[in-house]
Amino acid sequence: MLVKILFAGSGGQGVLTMGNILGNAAMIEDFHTTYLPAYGAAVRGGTANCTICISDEEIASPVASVPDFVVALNHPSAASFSTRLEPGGQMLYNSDLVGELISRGDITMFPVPANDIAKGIGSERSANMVMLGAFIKLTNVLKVDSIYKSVEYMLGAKKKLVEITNRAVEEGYNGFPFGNGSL
Amino acid sequence: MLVKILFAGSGGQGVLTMGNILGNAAMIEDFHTTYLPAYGAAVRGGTANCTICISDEEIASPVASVPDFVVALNHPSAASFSTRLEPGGQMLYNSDLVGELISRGDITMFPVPANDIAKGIGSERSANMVMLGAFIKLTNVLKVDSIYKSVEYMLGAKKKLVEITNRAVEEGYNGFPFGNGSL
Amino acid sequence: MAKTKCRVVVRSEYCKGCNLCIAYCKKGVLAPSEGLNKAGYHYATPDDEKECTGCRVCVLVCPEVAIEVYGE
Amino acid sequence: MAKTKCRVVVRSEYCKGCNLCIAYCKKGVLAPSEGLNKAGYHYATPDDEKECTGCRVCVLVCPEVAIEVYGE
Amino acid sequence: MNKVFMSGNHAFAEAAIRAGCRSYFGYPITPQNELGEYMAEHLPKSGGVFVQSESETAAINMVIGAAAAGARVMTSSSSPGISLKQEGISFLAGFQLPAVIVNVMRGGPGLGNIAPAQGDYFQATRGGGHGDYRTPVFAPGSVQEVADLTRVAFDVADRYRTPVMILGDGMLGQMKEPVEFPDMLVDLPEKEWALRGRGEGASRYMASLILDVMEMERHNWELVRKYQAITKNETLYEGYMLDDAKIVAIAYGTTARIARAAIKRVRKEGVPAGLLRPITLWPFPKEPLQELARRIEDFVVFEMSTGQMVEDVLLSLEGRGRVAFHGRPGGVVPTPVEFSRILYREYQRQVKSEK
Amino acid sequence: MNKVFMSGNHAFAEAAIRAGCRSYFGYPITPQNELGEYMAEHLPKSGGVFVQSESETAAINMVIGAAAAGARVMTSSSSPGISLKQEGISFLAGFQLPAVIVNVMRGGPGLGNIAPAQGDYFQATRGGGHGDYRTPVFAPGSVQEVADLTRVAFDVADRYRTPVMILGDGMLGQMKEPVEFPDMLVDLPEKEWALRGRGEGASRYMASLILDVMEMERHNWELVRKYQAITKNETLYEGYMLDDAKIVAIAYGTTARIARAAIKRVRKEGVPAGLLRPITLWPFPKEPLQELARRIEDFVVFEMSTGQMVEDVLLSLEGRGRVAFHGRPGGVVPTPVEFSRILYREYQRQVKSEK
Amino acid sequence: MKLLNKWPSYYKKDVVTHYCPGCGHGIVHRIVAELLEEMDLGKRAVCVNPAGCAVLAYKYFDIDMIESAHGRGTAIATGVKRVKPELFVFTYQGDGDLSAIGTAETIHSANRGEHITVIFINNAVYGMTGGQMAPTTLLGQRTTTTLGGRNPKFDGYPLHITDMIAPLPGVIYAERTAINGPAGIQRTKKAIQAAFQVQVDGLGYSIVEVLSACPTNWKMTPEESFKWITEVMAKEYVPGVLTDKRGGPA
Amino acid sequence: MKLLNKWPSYYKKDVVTHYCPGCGHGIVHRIVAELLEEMDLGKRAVCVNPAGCAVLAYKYFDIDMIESAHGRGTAIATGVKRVKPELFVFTYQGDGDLSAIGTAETIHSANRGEHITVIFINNAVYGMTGGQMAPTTLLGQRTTTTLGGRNPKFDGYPLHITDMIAPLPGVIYAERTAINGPAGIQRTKKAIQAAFQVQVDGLGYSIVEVLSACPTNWKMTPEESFKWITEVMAKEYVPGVLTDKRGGPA
Ligand SMILES: Cc1ncc(C[n+]2csc(CCOP(=O)(O)OP(=O)(O)O)c2C)c(N)n1
Ligand SMILES: Cc1ncc(C[n+]2csc(CCOP(=O)(O)OP(=O)(O)O)c2C)c(N)n1
Ligand code: SF4
Ligand code: SF4
Ligand code: SF4
Ligand code: SF4
Ligand code: SF4
Ligand code: SF4
Ligand SMILES: [Mg+2]
Ligand SMILES: [Mg+2]
Repeated sequence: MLVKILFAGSGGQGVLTMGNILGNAAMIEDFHTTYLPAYGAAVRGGTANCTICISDEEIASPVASVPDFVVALNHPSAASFSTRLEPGGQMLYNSDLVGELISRGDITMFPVPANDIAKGIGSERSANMVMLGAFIKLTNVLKVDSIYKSVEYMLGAKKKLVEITNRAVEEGYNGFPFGNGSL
Repeated sequence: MLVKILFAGSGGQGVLTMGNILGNAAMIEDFHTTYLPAYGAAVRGGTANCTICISDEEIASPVASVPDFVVALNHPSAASFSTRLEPGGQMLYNSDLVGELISRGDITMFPVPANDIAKGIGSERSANMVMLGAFIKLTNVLKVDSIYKSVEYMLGAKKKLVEITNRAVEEGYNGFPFGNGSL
Repeated sequence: MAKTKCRVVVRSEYCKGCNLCIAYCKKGVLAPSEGLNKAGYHYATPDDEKECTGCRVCVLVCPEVAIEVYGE
Repeated sequence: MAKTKCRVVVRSEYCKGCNLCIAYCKKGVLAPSEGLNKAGYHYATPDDEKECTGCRVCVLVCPEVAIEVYGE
Repeated sequence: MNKVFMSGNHAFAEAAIRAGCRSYFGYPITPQNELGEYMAEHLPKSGGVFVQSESETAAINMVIGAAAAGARVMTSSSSPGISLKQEGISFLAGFQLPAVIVNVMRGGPGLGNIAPAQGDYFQATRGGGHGDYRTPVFAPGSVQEVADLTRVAFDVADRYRTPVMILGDGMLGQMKEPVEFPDMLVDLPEKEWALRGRGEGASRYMASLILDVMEMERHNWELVRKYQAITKNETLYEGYMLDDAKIVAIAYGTTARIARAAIKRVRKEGVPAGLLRPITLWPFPKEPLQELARRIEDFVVFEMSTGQMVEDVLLSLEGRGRVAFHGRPGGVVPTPVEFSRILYREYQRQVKSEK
Repeated sequence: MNKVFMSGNHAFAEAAIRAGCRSYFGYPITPQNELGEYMAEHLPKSGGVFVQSESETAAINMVIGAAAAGARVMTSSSSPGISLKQEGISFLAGFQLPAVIVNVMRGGPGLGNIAPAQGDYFQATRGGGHGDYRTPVFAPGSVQEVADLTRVAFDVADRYRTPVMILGDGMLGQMKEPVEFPDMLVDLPEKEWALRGRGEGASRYMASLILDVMEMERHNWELVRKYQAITKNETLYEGYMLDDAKIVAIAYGTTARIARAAIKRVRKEGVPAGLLRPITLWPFPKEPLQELARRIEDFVVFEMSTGQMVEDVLLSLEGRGRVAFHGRPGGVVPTPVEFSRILYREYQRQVKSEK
Repeated sequence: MKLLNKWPSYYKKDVVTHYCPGCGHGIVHRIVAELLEEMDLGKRAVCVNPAGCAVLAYKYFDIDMIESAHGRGTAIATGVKRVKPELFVFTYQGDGDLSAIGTAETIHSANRGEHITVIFINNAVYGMTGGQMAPTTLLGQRTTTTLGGRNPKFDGYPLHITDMIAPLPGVIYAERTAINGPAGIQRTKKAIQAAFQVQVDGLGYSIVEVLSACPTNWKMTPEESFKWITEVMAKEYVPGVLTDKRGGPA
Repeated sequence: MKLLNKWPSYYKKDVVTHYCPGCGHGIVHRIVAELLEEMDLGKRAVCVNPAGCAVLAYKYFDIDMIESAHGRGTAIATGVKRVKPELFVFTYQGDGDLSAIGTAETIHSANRGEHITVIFINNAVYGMTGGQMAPTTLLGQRTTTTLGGRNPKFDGYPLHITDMIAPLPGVIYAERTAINGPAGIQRTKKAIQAAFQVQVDGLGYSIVEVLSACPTNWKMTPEESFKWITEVMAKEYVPGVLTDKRGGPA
């Protein structure tokens, strides 16, 4: 088993945090895992993305020219990375920030109203974690419990933050799917 | 034929000039020739020396760890370089500036009262050229005429200087030997 | 004063939504867009109802050469 | 003044004949040697007839630490 | 669980600290900025020294000072910055001072780009600086190995009093993997030779200037003997699926990971491929390669460059075997599929020629 | 008679001026100070530019500027100073700019000494800078050849738009020999690609930064193709007494002179020795050497180093022949007698083993 | 109605810069492009761009350009100008480039009085590499290598390199300005114009230091950045003419 | 009678220096050796010697020493002092070393206020390499690379680097003195003593620039050299205390 996931969004949306939490969770489950932030752009700001590989064997390359899954947090990344998916691949996108997309027949796209849901639990900044929860439910690549543990480990002392973050994961996980996935 | 000559003296005595004039003269006679100044000492002042090789074939190395001739213009160089001569080698030394030397049985040493002679023609600074003249007479390695030409070529426009310089060469050449050579 | 009314145009795809023009326009002509441009920014949009004096302060502060001001 | 007569010694093999001590000794105690030392320099030599005051100016200016001044 | 999920750049830094390194001097450059930043955060806490120098040149000279004073010391940079350190590295070699220099390579020449590449192999293994010297070069292939080899690098540096280079690339520096660190080293032995003020003893000096040529020659041959000892004792490599291999890939660092995956792939298609992975690039694992050449005919060298290590492979094989080269310079990261195709092709050639 | 009696350092400078070089940027360092001093004296007279830069690093970057503006330009230094130029040389290669860099080598590593040595061979031929690039390297063996090869170096630099290195040593720089110079080149063609202000045309830029990895890779392979063309067209070497040779010495520059004398000597004693002298060190005369290896078994490499070119010999021979190495690093100038002994010994070995 | 703000003809149109929103580089670029046109210099101009966020400036300026190794801009400019004095040569450099790794080149090109113009973008941080301390970073300023704020005990003091070189006889004109609002932008343009004119008139070296926002690494909005320049940065680096020897030695 | 001038115990005896007759290096060496003894610093001292005529200083000083690559003395000193703050660390550098190739290291070590002391021998020429122009060479001065005399149009101006760094907050003490006679020598010793004390007291960076004779490359006798220092060199580089922040910021 080798799964390659690409998280993409704009600079402040916590894309790298999502990736880190997922990779860390994979480590907790004793998978081989790699995390690679995109650092192609010389200057910060604009978009951010990272690739996570999870496997039960050694991972050759942490690069995913053709990922299995894309999780897009905003419109530009949804638009650009949907084209990179494997045929048969799946994309989750933040339907609150993503407008109309040109459809590709050979992939499945799942909308997640992540901002709305995050707002619902009083923390719009946790939209990324809603997406992560939904992603786990969709793919079953890891146990959701491992995500919780990972969040705890990574945010550590900040109890409040851990709580709200995991709450967001849970909302994403339990609520998925949120709508019609085919585009 | 390959002849290696070492000229040595103190910084201001014109040791390098002698070497240059000799090398240039060898070139005029279409010999192969090399000139190598000693630049081992990091700081100027003190002593100076150079090695000239003259040959009718290509010259391998311009270095003379064991020269055939030494021409010493002052005491320290006479003392130190006499030890480097080939057995059977010959040394000319400026007897006006060289004191008593420890003798080596296997070389011949020729005193040249170069300062005196140079003073005699009104140019004590030309003592080096007196030595060069004497050297040519001793060794016959080149024609004395080539030395004159070389001086002319190298000092060029400065007519007066050419004249006095060649005069010094002549005095050295014609007067040699000046005394008892065996030590 | 405002005899000639001027008009400001934002080349929206070049705008990065830095809001500097908005901050420095004394007449409040410019405001962030509701939607996003292709690069994902809320670009500046002129409110043509507001009185643009053609002073070009917005042009002066814009790091992206994204603003055009038209007048007589 | 010059109650105690002092004596200056030049470590001649270390002297490079720069003549600075000679130039700066107010009492003219030092002069260049006739002969040369091993390195080929006219080293400074004291004239013990001259009055050395032990002022050590010669020591101060000597770049070679070649001078020793003796006194009470 | 002692594992942490960490980037290569951070792992270099953390491993250095655990190896007793308490001084770091460096200048920012992508893709290794996080290394210095980690040092800036963690060293002062543990009583260590972090200095962001005015340039790479200054950094390597600060390293010289710290090393001369007996400290375990590290600097890091990426390709252009490493070029600026070459004079200093030559001095470290001349002084016989231990230090660890990390190069997280990027595309070149010139400013190039900030993508992973392996174009500084020659510079690292042949001494980009002047004069007769060599630097041991370690080439980790995973974040775990970053942690492990950094420790080894400090030990080798101290044991032989030599600058040591660790050669990574932008991928290794940026990516995170689970990693387990060795324990913190404590109570490193004093270095007898280090400058610490003469105290009541004799004064010491460190000089690379040796004006006397005979003495300089002795010094040069002394260095050679040291390099021979390092070659004998410190050469590291790893074999993978070599036992029944009929075609052997040779690759290091990032390309070795990819080659390993390619081998797994082609094995499924019946290609008996194996991998020899040099872990030290200098000294190069020449003997293991010669050993393989006794029974194996075909070798494929993979590099993210236009072909540099391939020379060491050729030197090792001394005319034996057939060596193919496949390189992707400029920051392109090749894929396992790509390498598989090469291995497959070369193996087919072999099979055909055997018929 | 057009000959003059001149030092290698002056000959480098004079030959550069006659090759149309009107700009020199450099920093003093022994044993090549006279090169810059000659330029300081003669360039301004001929309307040229001499700048004594604040450092070697600055000098090589001034060279970049002058080359970009289309000038024939030279810099020179000796070993430590050449290390400081490595980043700049890599940039020249990346920019594809022509320039001539003279290295009058001295003993190393570190400050070393100021005696002649050949310890910078690796640095020169493998690119001491970062990234995938090569520089043509010329190795003159006499002052006459300094004059001749300097001209060639400028031509090759311009023809291929590449930095070119001339590798001499302290002996070659300091010694005088009779030398005849080629005529002054006049009316060099304009360089179309040079920066001169866009005027009415399109603007140009020179950049070594290529962020797109695919484009960078293309650039890297483009450089490789250029290096292949240079290898094909510009490789230079000289054979001496090879026709009937049974043992061949391989040496360049100063050591080649000494080897030649040694060969004359041993020939008198019946040893059929010959010499292959690489004149370009990169590209290395691989084919001539392979050619020789068809009929000759024994090779002896002489270097004033602990052994660097010997790797290129081994690479060229691909396992054929027996290669002995004799090196004198650190500034020691070997003698013809010394080399003779080695040739004699190696030949005896051959004779014995044939029995 | 006609367009009142003419597009600067030496600035490439229809190119989106890679700069972050509100970055000062974009503003200075436009000013420079305008001046190249207004002073009719574009045709004979050569700009040396730095390693720094402005490394891609050649994608924006429509004049002859050459990239430099980090810090070596003025050495390259020296090479160009010395062999082609008829060209108009200027460098565009960041504070890391010019006042850290390029210190020697900066000082000696100024001391030689090279006939070049230097545009020095001081944003008190290494922008391109992600916000490390620069020599110009303020005391107490947080960067990725001064997490607790720049501490003079370990990290040294804000370096006023333009002030250091201003007294040099070869430096004919030096001014510091701030991109902190319309007036500062206009002043900056005037300063660069004066500096350019020094070279046009064959007088010697000129430099303009521009205090410029790096909202990304300062972690501020562009507006806050302008304010910070005015209220904090310009207190340490006071704008003004630092030397003016156009009339002869100061 | 007893010996009135004690041999400085941190100076090796019975060693003939390689310096030319009348060279200022020898005089400064002796002063430094005396101070190391008088201030009881020799046992914990580490001196960084330069590439320059003083490259062999380790043959003369009887303390721990390390050679530096040309110009990098203060970087090496920084490395030593940072990891062993208990040591007394000073560099000894020439004008080429410190103010040409080492410019960046000089300025930034000063700006960081490293706790080191710099002894800067300004002899207006590159001594060791045979008399080329240095940044400190005077206008009109003939050297082997300025045969017609230094010409500011091509060669730049005499660089006053000590004056440039004196205002930096980390530079606690900077003085310029001249080895041009007994008084100058005594003043130099006092200056170096003050500079050393700054480091002993943990205050920061200190530097003494010493105008020093190079009779060989100046082509003068030692006496003429002293006179030239007084009459020419000291007019350009005026001796005096350039900064003194021992009592707190200037
Ligand atoms: C030799 C070298 N060292 C380091 C770097 C990495 N580098 C590129 S730009 C830069 C600093 C950028 O800061 P600054 O000059 O202030 O420009 P800014 O991005 O802030 O405009 C650094 C360290 C490099 N490219 N080359
Ligand atoms: C990198 C490098 N460049 C150049 C040199 C050659 N070099 C040695 S000392 C020196 C200059 C000496 O001048 P200065 O620093 O003024 O000292 P001085 O000899 O006058 O005391 C130079 C250029 C070197 N050793 N290393
Ligand atoms: S031109 Fe002036 S008034 Fe009009 S939008 Fe721009 S700033 Fe506002
Ligand atoms: S100033 Fe320019 S980039 Fe910024 S918001 Fe206005 S139009 Fe957009
Ligand atoms: S101690 Fe004084 S008086 Fe005596 S020799 Fe020396 S300088 Fe002259
Ligand atoms: S000062 Fe010293 S070196 Fe000079 S002459 Fe006097 S004793 Fe000799
Ligand atoms: S990082 Fe800073 S300087 Fe660089 S583009 Fe972004 S805002 Fe501008
Ligand atoms: S060259 Fe000058 S500085 Fe060097 S030792 Fe001689 S006099 Fe002193
Ligand atoms: Mg900056
Ligand atoms: Mg000097």
